[in-house]
Amino acid sequence: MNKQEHKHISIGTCLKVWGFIVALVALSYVVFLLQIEPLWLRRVIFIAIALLQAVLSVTYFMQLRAERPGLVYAIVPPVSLLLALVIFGLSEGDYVWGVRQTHQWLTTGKPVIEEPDKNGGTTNPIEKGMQLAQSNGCLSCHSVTGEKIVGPSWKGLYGSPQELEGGTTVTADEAYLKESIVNPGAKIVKSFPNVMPPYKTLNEEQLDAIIAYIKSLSSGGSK
Amino acid sequence: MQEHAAGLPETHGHEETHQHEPTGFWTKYIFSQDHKVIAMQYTITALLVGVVGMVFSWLMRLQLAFPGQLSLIQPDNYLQFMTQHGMIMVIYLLTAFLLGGFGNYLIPLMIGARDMAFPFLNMMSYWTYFVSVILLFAAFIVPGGPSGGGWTIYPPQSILPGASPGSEWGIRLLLMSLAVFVASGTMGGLNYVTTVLQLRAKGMTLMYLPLSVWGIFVASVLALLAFPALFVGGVMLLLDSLAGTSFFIPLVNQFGRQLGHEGGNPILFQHLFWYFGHPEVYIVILPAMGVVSDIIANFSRKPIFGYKAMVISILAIGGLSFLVWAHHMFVSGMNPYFAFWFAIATLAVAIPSAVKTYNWMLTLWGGNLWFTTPMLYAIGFVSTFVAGGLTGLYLGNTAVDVPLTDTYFVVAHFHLVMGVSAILGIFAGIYYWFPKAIGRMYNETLGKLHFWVTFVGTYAIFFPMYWLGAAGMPRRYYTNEAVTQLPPSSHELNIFITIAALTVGAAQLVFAFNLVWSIFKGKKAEGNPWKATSLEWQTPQTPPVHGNWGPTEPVVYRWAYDYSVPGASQDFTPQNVAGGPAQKAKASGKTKH
Amino acid sequence: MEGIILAIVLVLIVVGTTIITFVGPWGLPELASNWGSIDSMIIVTTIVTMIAFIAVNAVMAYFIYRYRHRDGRRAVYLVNDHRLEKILIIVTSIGIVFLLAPGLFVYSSFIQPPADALKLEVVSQQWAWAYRYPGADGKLGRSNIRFIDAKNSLGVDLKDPAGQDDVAISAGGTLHLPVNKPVELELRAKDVLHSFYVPQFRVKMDTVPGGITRLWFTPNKAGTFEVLCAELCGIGHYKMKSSVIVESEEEFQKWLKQQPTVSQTLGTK
Amino acid sequence: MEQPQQERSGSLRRLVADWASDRETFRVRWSKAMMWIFLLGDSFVFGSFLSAYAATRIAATAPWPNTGEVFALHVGGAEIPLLLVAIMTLILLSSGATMTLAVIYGLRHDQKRAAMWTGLTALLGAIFVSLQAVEWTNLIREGARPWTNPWGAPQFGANFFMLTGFHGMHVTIGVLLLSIIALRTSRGVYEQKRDYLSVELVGLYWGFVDLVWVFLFPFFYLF
Repeated sequence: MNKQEHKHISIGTCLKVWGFIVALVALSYVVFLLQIEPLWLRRVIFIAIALLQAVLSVTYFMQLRAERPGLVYAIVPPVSLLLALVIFGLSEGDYVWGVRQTHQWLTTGKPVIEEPDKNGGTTNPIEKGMQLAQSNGCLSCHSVTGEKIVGPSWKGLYGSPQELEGGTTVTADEAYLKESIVNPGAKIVKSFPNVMPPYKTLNEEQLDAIIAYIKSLSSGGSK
Repeated sequence: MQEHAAGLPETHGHEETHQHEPTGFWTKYIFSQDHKVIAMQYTITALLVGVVGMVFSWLMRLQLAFPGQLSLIQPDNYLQFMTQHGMIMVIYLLTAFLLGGFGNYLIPLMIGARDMAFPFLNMMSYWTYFVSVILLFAAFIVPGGPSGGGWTIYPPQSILPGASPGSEWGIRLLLMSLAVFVASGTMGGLNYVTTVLQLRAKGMTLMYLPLSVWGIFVASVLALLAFPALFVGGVMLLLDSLAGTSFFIPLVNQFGRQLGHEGGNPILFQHLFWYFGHPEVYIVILPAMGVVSDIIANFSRKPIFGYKAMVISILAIGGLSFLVWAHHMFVSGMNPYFAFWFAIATLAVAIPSAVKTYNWMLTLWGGNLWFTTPMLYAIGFVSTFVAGGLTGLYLGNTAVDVPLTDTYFVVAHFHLVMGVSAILGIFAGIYYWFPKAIGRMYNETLGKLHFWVTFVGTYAIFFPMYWLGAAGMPRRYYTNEAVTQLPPSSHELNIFITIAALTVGAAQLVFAFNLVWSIFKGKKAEGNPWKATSLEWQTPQTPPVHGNWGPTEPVVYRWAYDYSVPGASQDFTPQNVAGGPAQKAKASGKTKH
Repeated sequence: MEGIILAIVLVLIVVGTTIITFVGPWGLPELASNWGSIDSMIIVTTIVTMIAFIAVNAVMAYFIYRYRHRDGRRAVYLVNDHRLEKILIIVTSIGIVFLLAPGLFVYSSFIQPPADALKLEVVSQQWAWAYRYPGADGKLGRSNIRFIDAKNSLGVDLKDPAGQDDVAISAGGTLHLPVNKPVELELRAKDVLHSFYVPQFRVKMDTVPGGITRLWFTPNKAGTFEVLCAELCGIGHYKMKSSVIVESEEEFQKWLKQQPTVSQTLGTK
Repeated sequence: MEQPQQERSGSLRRLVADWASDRETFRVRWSKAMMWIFLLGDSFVFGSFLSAYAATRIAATAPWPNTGEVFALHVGGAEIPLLLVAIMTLILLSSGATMTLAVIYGLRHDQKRAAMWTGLTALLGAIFVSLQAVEWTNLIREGARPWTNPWGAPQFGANFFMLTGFHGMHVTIGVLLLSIIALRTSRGVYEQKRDYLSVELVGLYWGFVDLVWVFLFPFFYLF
């Protein structure tokens, strides 16, 4: 009992450490205010101060020095290794940054060209619909050949009866197609997954164009 | 007590476990703080969850064998089954069972404690786990269903609407469930680690511990240090999904629409995930290794060969597990030069693993092998562990990993080395400790039937997947008919695998029946049916009652492996027996006979 | 009795799997690129691991048979054998170094594309592959996700003169490659992770949105191969396929000339 | 095992003695051992957070905001960079010292002083959390959100809210614990048991909360 108590810090030490830590906080703030150059030196100072504060805090405030070495050596090494983890995070982030710099695939800033005509300049609604279907990724899931990809194929879709989940049947007319683009979850065709995202950004004219394109893929459509 | 260093506070002691035995039904079976009851709760919950995971694997296998003939299984369902199967098996079954079930039951009994250090925390750990299971299954009733993003839930795919099923509420619930599971695992892990370090019986040094305790102990430490990374990755992914932050999602253009994210890095999630994910593999396999070591030693009637090497191997595997995570990411697009280090560290893990395998085999050498069901399972474990572990030499070696990763080769590798092996270890443990935990014997014939079908069946399921993977069949494909360059016979191989999987599944009915029947109708078991040395077999009552040890706590005089000591009257000398021929040699620190 | 059965089963498993591994119809598809070194690594690793697999199971089967329970016999009290342990550790370490060292050499050539490689771009999206060739000047123009629209589906920066003569093969198209010429692919992703994988070329690499990954190989057999996506990318993952046609240099150039350039399709100059 | 003798010999011998002993490895109270192990695990949470922060910050495609300007405080017409944060740091690190005093008095069974210093620590913690709330409000008012901010990379806001939010949560929990324990100390609960373990435990936790801030302050604000 005595031995353990003996090793706990005294009030005097505690106050001294307190003063020292306050001075360190003030020092790091002053270094920040003065914006000491170069940047790396400033950062080294910050890290050195932080480590010093951490050591003081663990040793005196958390009183690790009063504990037995068995505990000290179980706690300190793994925690110190966390710094290596942060350094790993930095180096991996730096690699990604380097890739982005050399390729500018994703650099920020406004497009350097004028916003192009979203309709691609054409006035033929079927052709416009085809472009929209391509650019909006519709054709990733809806084939135009009759093949089943993820969603129902558009070939022969327009005007055909579609059996829905739950047994009812609906005719794929304009209203149904429009609803299915804007709110795909409303009526799900049987044996297809409910996964299509709602395309609420398309305007009326664009919707009409896409539907015109779908129509053109049916024998009854105008091609 | 008198040997303790001076300076221990006077109030120190084991008073915290000196509680009166609970009497009511609720305190005895539901909100019990007894480690044995909590272990049972963990065991039963994990096994039930595991059944769900197994059913998902059947559905996947049926789809792969008979593509297009089961209209019930659509591509989105398939991905959901796959994701939930992986999550359930790795986390909610294996981790929970091995740490929560075996850990809870074995640690206090094997180290000679009356209970865990913090019984209330232990109870909270189980109920937190229960909540995480509820959250996991809650994903089945939300719109969009559970997540289908793969058990690795890589962003952006797992959280972009329309990419995979359940990418909105399914994944959010899954992440919340994981966070709750991390909380549960932390509570449990703290308990296990503190208990092993602080509550050992008089005379029980760390180097006298049975290897089961070593495995569970190191796994618990790994859990405490690895789960934080999953938690952090999960929180950031949840924020990306819910709050629209861009930790992991860069500027993307999905289905022709530019989404609002900007500047995130998807590979960062993979680092965080595997920083957790690789130690997680060892969290699962280390306890199983420990259990198998104890069972092999017992039924060989021999000390485990090279105990010290076994302990050092466990520690080395545990330590290395934090330095190898990016070997899952050789083709992920991370800095390619990191791969050199990760390949070297990964193949270094092979050395302690090989040491363990050699030591298991050398334990068999010169033994007097007794082929009970647990022993059969333990030997099965060694065989499947080798069959799966050796292919780690392909996948850890960067250049060889490039063509094989993300194919069925990987599926075969990790199923054999950590799925099947861990499950065989679990079965070995269940049969081995059944008499102690229940007080009755299981049916040996049914147990052996269960073993033969399971062991041969798992080889039939997973070994052919190596061939399919080498032939170029990618993982996570809804149907392998999509890969036209595969030889036509690979389809027949898939049907074969499915039949094997269903057979192994059916064999688990035998196991379930055996368990239930034996609990009620099994032959009464004696206290130490296997003539084992470790402490859990020396309890005054079988099954042990609250407080484990009766009025006096056990005192330990020797290690857990004094089988067939020359000159001793029986072929086993329990740890709490003083004197005898071999004790001097042990006490003076010599390990040679 | 169980001991004898278990020994026989272990031996049967080892013999069966070994035979099928070497003579079965399932194995690596025929190599069609320069990565024979990876194939040799796989073969060497297979031989080493198969020896270990057979040895462990056979020795175990023998021990199981030899030391099965007999009444009245007592097991040997063997605690350790440091010499044997050391020998085993050394043998294992040598085996591992033997596998690892050449593997690292192969890997270092895998991440260093040759300078004269034909550079082209692979763009992945859910769930299709698109490609872009550098055109006459041999340089790929800059591109950016922000520039993607209905016609410019690869987001080529039209202000960059290097991009004007690029040849873009939009999603769903076929990749053509000249035979016996090293190719360096710059892999990009528009939306989620994908992975470019051609089993016959033995190489694969993930495509990462917001970054670039690279992959190089020299196709050395003419023919048509299947491009697969090897990284889970959503519901259509298994459908995300494309073809790569490896043909002679002349045929390749002829085909390339027929393709419209970016400035032709987008009408810019 | 003749402990007293080994006690006097070098720390390595004592380390070995700890790990080779029976019964207990650390020779501290169970809950104290658990608290140390918990803090070890928790340090990995913050280590992972800092590592992820390092990776996202350095790879960001937009420039990182100047923290001096973002966190400036208006004092009498002048803008003093980071003043509020510096004050917060001073308060939190000082509370580490007051907590240590509380622990020391607790070990001396000085009930009144232990209660007083614990209460003061809780008060300082509460002030810290309130100042953080002020800082959050200021930032939100100026348009910072987790997904965007007016000054540059969106990862800035995301990391800011996540890191300070998690640390603030720890502080809040600490304040609650401290208040309860201050109350119980002043009522003499621990004096009756002749055991101030709870004060020691919360002292350890509070030291850890300090320690995390020692690193958050330079890495997030000063860098």
